[in-house]
Amino acid sequence: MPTQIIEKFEVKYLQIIDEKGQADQSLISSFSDSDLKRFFEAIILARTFNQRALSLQREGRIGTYASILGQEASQIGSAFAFGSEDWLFPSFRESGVLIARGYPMWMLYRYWAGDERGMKAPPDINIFPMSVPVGTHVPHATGAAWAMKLKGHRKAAGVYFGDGGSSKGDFHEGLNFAGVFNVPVVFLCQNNQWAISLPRNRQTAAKTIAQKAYAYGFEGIQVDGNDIAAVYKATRDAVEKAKRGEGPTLIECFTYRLDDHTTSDDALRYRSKEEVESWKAKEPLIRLRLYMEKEGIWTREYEDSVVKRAQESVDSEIKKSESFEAPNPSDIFNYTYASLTPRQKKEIKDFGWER
Amino acid sequence: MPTQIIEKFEVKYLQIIDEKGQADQSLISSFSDSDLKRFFEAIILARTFNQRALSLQREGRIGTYASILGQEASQIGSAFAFGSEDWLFPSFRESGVLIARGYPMWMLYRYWAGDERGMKAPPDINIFPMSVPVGTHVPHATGAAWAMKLKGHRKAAGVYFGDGGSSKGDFHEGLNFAGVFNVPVVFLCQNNQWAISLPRNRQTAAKTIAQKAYAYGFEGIQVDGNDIAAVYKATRDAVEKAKRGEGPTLIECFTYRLDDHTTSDDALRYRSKEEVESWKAKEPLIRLRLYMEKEGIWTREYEDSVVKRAQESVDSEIKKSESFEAPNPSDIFNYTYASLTPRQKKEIKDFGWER
Amino acid sequence: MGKINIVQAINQALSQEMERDIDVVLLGEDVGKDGGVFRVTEGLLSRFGPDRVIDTPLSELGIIGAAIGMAAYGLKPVAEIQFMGFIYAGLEQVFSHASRIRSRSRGRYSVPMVVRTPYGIGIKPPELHSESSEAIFCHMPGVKVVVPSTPYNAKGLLVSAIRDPDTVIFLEASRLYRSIKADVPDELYSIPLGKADIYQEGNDFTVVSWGTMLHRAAEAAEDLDCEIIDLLTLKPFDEEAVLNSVKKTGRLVIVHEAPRIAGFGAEIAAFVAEEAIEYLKAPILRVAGPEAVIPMARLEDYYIPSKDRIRKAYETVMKY
Amino acid sequence: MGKINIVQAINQALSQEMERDIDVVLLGEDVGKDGGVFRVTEGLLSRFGPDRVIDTPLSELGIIGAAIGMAAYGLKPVAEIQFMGFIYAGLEQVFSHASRIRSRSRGRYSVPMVVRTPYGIGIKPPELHSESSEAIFCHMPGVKVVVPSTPYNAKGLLVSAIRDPDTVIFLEASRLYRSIKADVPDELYSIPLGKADIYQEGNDFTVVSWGTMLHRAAEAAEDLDCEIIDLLTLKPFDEEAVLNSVKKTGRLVIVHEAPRIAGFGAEIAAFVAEEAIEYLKAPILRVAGPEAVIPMARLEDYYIPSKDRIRKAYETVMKY
Ligand SMILES: Cc1ncc(C[n+]2csc(CCOP(=O)(O)OP(=O)(O)O)c2C)c(N)n1
Ligand SMILES: Cc1ncc(C[n+]2csc(CCOP(=O)(O)OP(=O)(O)O)c2C)c(N)n1
Ligand SMILES: [Mg+2]
Ligand SMILES: [Mg+2]
Repeated sequence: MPTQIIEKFEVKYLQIIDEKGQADQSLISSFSDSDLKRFFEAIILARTFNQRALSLQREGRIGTYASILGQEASQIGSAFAFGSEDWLFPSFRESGVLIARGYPMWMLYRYWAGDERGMKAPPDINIFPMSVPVGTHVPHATGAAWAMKLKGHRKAAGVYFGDGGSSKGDFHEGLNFAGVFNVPVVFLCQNNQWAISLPRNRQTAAKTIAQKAYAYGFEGIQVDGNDIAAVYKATRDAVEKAKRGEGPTLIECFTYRLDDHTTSDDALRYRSKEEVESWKAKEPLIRLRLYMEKEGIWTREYEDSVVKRAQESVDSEIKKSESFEAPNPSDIFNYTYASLTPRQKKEIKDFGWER
Repeated sequence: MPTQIIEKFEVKYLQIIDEKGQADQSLISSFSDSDLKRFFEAIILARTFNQRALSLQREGRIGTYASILGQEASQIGSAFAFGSEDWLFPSFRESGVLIARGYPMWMLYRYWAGDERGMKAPPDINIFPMSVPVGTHVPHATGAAWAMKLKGHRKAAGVYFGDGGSSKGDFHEGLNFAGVFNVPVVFLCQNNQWAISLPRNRQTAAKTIAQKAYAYGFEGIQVDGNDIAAVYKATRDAVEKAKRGEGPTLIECFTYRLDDHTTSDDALRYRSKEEVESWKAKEPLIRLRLYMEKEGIWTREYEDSVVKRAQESVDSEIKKSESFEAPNPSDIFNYTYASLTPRQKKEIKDFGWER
Repeated sequence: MGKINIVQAINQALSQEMERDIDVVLLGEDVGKDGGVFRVTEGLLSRFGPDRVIDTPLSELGIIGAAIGMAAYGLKPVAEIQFMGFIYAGLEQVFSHASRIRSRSRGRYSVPMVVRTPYGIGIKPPELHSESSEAIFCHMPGVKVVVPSTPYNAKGLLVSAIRDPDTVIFLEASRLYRSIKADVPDELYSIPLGKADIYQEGNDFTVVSWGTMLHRAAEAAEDLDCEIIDLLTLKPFDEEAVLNSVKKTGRLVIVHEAPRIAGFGAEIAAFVAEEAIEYLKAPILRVAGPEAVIPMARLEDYYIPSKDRIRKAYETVMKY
Repeated sequence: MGKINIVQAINQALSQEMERDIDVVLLGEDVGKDGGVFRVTEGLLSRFGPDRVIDTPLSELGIIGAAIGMAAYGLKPVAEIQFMGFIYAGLEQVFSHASRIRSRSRGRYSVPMVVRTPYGIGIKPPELHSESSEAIFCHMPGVKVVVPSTPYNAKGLLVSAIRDPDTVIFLEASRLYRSIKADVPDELYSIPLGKADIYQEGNDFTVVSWGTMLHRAAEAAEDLDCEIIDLLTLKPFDEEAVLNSVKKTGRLVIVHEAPRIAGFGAEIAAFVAEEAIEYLKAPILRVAGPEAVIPMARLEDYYIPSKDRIRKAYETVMKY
């Protein structure tokens, strides 16, 4: 009697297509054949982009690069669930999100080659520059979503961060504000089980990342992050909820980073080949292919043509990227403030960079 | 089927003595008459200290002061539950905690008069200096508790912060580390319903502060913070659990700040008299007195003598505090580093403060 | 036109600019119902409503971080940090984001926000309510730093700060809030950032100061023929004004309350030692806080540069 | 004695000091199993076990904040922040706590901790991996700041930093980690904090620098008769060494890669302009980062002070 239960929570998990390609009929039925093809083709494209980025890095044609292999469903499924009016806030490992939103791949390659111009999103693409300091961009999404609400715009913001990012104070303060001010934002944790060498179970003692949402008074859900249909559906529901004014959602995409942390890392120092192999069987393309094949949507020829198109497209983007004029040294100054300060003008002159 | 429940939580609430002085028999039985008297006397002492601090401030004899009125049970009940070997990390509103642990009141008055020497805890009292920046001391308790564990000392740390403090990134990172490294620390949130003018329900959308513990993989509990027996029991259980190596606990003491935020504040600007009045009926002394009276432990004469002793003691502490020699200006330098730097020596000389 | 203090001047600037520009929103701890712990935002909640005057959780990182997102989206947030001593939690947001988002996105996004905060020593408050850390913001390319010293310039500079396309850290000397009253035009006006004010003309030596210390530096200069420069904007500071004056007087004293080592006074001195050394007749002196933790009330007066210490520096440079 | 690089020298210092003092513990992101992203802590986990070499969550505030508690309790934590660009989240812990707990408790508690972090430009990494923000730490009374430049001094200074009773920020130039090999004694030794090293003796002008830039400043000085001072400890810096040299040469050039405005070079210049102006024959020049956001790889070489820019400064002071 003196001890009462005053609050209860449950953490849900969503999967639509399992590793064997079996789908939940009631949920998969909302996806048309062309939806599934769009997913499939986007995964192939992102994967092609990614693989070429890794080669370019090895050849010294771009700098350190963070691979997305294995996380394509989490990135693309969620990115597709937003409208073009919505704003996305990616971390550095979100090439797949950007590609899914039509971000020019040649610009992405420029970025990874160490050229800031690659992060100047085209005017019709509402994607914030990738955040390198982990998790610190979470409050920006809350703020932008809050501004949408205050301005009466029917839009949402989405922000991507890793399991590691959930440990930062920025995550805490960003989610807490989102809860208090009930703003239209979707928090997308890409739980890929590792933060460089730290395994997920050492990142936090909580069993799920999703449950952290309850600390802020809104809902969290874990989805199979290698199931693009589940990721899409959970995100879509959250985006619609946000736009109805019903506040934020935290979605934990349970996935796996199949490659090294970045091209500067050697994951064999801290995790076993067996672990990686076991996750390879669960990666997003296999199950989608199996399901599509069963449904008669996938054929070998279809995939070949998709791959071919992706390769051609990536080839031409790389060419474009590499033929782009060199950056102007005075750009170092030109974007620090809206206009040059007297001191900067003097420095540009001292450097001999006047135009 | 595709949606599974993968985790469940419940938030518990503990009360032993209710506002009418009715007690849960099975739980109250662990408290002896002298335990209850000790509680009662400590509340009176802390309250006397507090009331005199408010007067001294009005008379300009000390500076801005943060009243503890209404929060004595939360502070004293919890402080009593730690052993003298344990380390406590108070915020600025924890005079009651310090007094309960035998911290010299004259030193506390010195501190509030703007003299750092008041925060030099005597060697046998393991209390960290009060933290003015809200919530930022939470990781220190985690770190100290971690050190206890690493050194194999059977001790615990306790850290006090307000409902406001729970919004800071420091809270998040401090609790997350405590969960991951399973350290012997007790987090004591003094939820007094207000952070200056911000009511608790605008501080976070979570229904309780207690539930935030589940974000870090350990247990949180809400207690009636005006019930000293409940606060003591919950804290004691948590301290013992910590010392058994079973990790941290978050305790939310649900209480109320009856006075203004500090002597610089005017709470009538933002909250109603009625609200304050309704909480006055629930304050910690009334119910304890009622219960003790019913049990034949309390009499008017008993209370009078306790009050008299408290007043005498506070009087003499104030006298001691005010007759304490003025601080030495060169103390400004003396404690910045372990020893003076050459620059500091030069500055002391320039200032003419050499000894 | 009426005699008002700095609290009122800032309140006017906020309220008139909010009237003019619907995108301006205020957020911070206790800025709404309570009107701010110094009452700077008093009356604004009832005038502009809770969508534009927002009481936030106790969360400095969150306030600045969310304001960055708001600004990037198109609002003009004016964030209040209750005391400068609590801004440190938001430094990563300022240093890694506010100051770099324009550059990072090559101009696609920007962060036109103001972070207002009371700073400085002199009101005998609890610990950490007396910080004066302007130098660390001045060091970071991409943010501007403004420190008004009078009701008149507080109003005009805040208006410019709000309209500025970049992030501006706006430091309000808590000691000056109510201690000076002066005539301030009722209507909205702005004072350009980056321009110093020649507070007093003179010939024998130059004094550079800002905020609270400006007034003390001026008091200490009584009956001396010196030129006193009120920097007003620290980043970017008015190099020309400093240089012209030093070239005229040949002597320089810098007065600030922040710790001397790597304080902003060092930049002024280094700048002059680079650009005008041949004009200097005397050492460049800095009168500043010592190498020590800022004390609480009892020792506060010993820490803050006193009129005597400042006067002594003036006399020293005049010996050359 | 053997030729080793700075990574190895630091690894030796850590490992030998951990051997000697059981209270020394390491914590940080990826310092354990991975041996640190620069492999500085390689092999220490297997040698000292997971209680003393601790992989933490991604949480810079938490790392520094918890280390403060550990240090106050009696351990000697050496915290690693993976890159200096990520230390900003921990600034409040450093500024409001590590640097003040001794003073706040009048000596009852103290924070003998080391925060190691790679700093500086020159390895063409992603954004925010090139910060050089030593000045902001130097401004805050209560913490010390050390920047080694060679394998020999890296080892000896780290040992002193660990033994120091105060908080030390220990900045390791990522560009130097593997680029210099030198003879380093196998045994444990220490180099006192607060003492500069006369890297090269000379007469015509003085160069003050630290970390990566020390080496570039020295290269640029080829065949010039200048005195090069390697500051090593920035806070508190060796005033005497700087002063003696400037009195001898009458000319001063300061070289650092951090942004010039309010950088630590300003302090050195201001100090000399106060204490030795009568010895100066030339302006004090600073060669430093410009007023701009540190660029990514493609423009990195344009930002960092080049040998040419440094040389030009030397030639300029020599014209006087
Ligand atoms: C604030 C911060 N600390 C450290 C780093 C260095 N770092 C880059 S990525 C990374 C791990 C990130 O883990 P997670 O958030 O899970 O994202 P993932 O790399 O798995 O996508 C670390 C430690 C950083 N970029 N930012
Ligand atoms: C980091 C920080 N921000 C702001 C303040 C100013 N301030 C002092 S107390 C307070 C409210 C604290 O609320 P809570 O944590 O609930 O503690 P309470 O005052 O109710 O005991 C504020 C905003 C501060 N001291 N520290
Ligand atoms: Mg991860
Ligand atoms: Mg409270």
